[in-house]
Amino acid sequence: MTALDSLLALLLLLLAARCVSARSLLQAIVAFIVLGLLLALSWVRLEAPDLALAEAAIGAGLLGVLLLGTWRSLPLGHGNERIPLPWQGLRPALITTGCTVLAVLLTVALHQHPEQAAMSGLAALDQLDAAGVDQPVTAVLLNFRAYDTLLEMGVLLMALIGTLMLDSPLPRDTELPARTMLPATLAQLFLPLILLIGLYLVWAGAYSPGGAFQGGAVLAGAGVLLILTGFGEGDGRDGWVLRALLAGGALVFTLAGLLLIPVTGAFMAYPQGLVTPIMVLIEFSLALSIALSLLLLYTGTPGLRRRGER
Amino acid sequence: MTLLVLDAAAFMLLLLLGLGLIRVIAGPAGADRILAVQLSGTTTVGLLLLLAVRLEEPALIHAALLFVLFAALLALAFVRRAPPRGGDR
Amino acid sequence: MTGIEPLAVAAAGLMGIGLYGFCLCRHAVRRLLSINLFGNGVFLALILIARRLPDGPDPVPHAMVLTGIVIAVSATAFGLALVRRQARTRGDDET
Amino acid sequence: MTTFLACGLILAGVGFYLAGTVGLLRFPDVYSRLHALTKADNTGLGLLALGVALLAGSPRLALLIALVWLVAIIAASVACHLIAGYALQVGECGDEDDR
Repeated sequence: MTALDSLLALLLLLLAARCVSARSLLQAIVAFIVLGLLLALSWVRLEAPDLALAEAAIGAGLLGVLLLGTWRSLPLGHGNERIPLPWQGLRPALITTGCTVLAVLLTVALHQHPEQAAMSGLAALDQLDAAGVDQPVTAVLLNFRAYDTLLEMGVLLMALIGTLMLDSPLPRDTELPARTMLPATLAQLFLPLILLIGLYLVWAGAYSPGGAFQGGAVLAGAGVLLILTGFGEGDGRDGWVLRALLAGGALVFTLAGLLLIPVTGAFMAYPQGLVTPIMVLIEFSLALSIALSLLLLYTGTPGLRRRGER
Repeated sequence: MTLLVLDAAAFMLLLLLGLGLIRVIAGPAGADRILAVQLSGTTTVGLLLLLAVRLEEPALIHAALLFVLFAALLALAFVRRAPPRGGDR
Repeated sequence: MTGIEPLAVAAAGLMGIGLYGFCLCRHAVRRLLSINLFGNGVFLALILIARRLPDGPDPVPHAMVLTGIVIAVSATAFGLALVRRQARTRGDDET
Repeated sequence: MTTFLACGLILAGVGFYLAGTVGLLRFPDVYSRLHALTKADNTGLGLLALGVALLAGSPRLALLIALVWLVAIIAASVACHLIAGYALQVGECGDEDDR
């Protein structure tokens, strides 16, 4: 397995170097997308299947497509540049030296094994019984890092609001090169499967790898598939239903935390016996909000509609 | 013996993925690059299946399923653009 | 110490290469890619640190990295919207 | 016995991957490289999936693995159809992505 790790590390570094040094922007983006695949494999090797799932949903379903779409919207030749090599001039040489020193120091630091590292994790693991869910990462996210999850949802919404204020949607898709029914058929075949696995991941987050974010990202990927196959598109106007769903995750989370203060005496503590239903409610509303925010971040528009609808 | 075969197969697949990257880098056309990305995607899926059994982690099969479900998205996003020659773009 | 951990080298290298790209690239999308490279290096390093716990991986860094991925994606999407807006504004100026 | 069969299938699958990669690297133009991808690669994944499913031990996981393969075939054929159409439209004008 060490051989596998070494090869993985080598390919990661190779692709990162390619991503930075490629002359054409498209080649840099393609290198970044393949790097995402290898990163997913690294998460697997590091015993973090949660992150592998997140990488699969985000890297393959959203980020790569968004990068390609933005690249397409830029004028010809935009972003093609030649990065100076380390020995071409004083500035690149100095920066290279600095970055190399940083990398070497970090490598050394990562090989140190200080005593009593990661006490927070031990403490969290000890308390796991108090939580309503069995899967460590989701339990940590929902219980001990409840504020963190709430604020993460806030960051997502802030990014969305910022994006909407810029009013720069992805351009409408051009026609496909060949007149073909295949993409539409593909969407009809795959959509139920993607929705199913998305909802399953949210549900399964309680006892196996998965959770609101992974599930939400998969649902957003389903939306991207519908847009790319021409069933839907971004809309310049928004509706109150969409807004309600966007705010829903954070609202339900906060309200559940606030309303139960008289019962439990603490913010974001849930009464015994009701923990699981409340968690499920929170997880699903969070997943919906996350899915819609990611999808709108992709289109760059405040609303969504069917293709051709006014 | 099974573990040895699984490890060897996983290493071979990663090596092949690395070799396929030559096509990603060398091109020559955009279609070649995106084709090579598709191949690395399928290889990654194969690796995930292998590792799912090797590490006894069934969740990796879900990750593999996600990768194949979204595999066509990149190709779709790539071909949906105005042709570079001719036209007003 | 049990020899060199290859993925630790990859984590440090990703951070180094990301920083290099961020310093030397001029185009905004390339800088965004570089920041993402750097971020991925940080995530790898965090997960490597999480493995030091004797009994099973430490869930706290895992949760932090998951949060980090969400924030990286939303920040990148926002950055790409900025790039599109900038390109459009410049295009309007030229015509 | 099952283990031997599974190992054989996995190694055969890797062999098809090898053929696919060699084809991707050695074939002269985009259209023949498409062959390398769709044919060899999906057979490779199929054999590999069969071997892995034998080792998985539970029918649920085996079915899930079969689903992965089925989805992979559909996705790959659609993707290759699209890429072929694109290559045909653009023509093989070399580095058009350096625009």
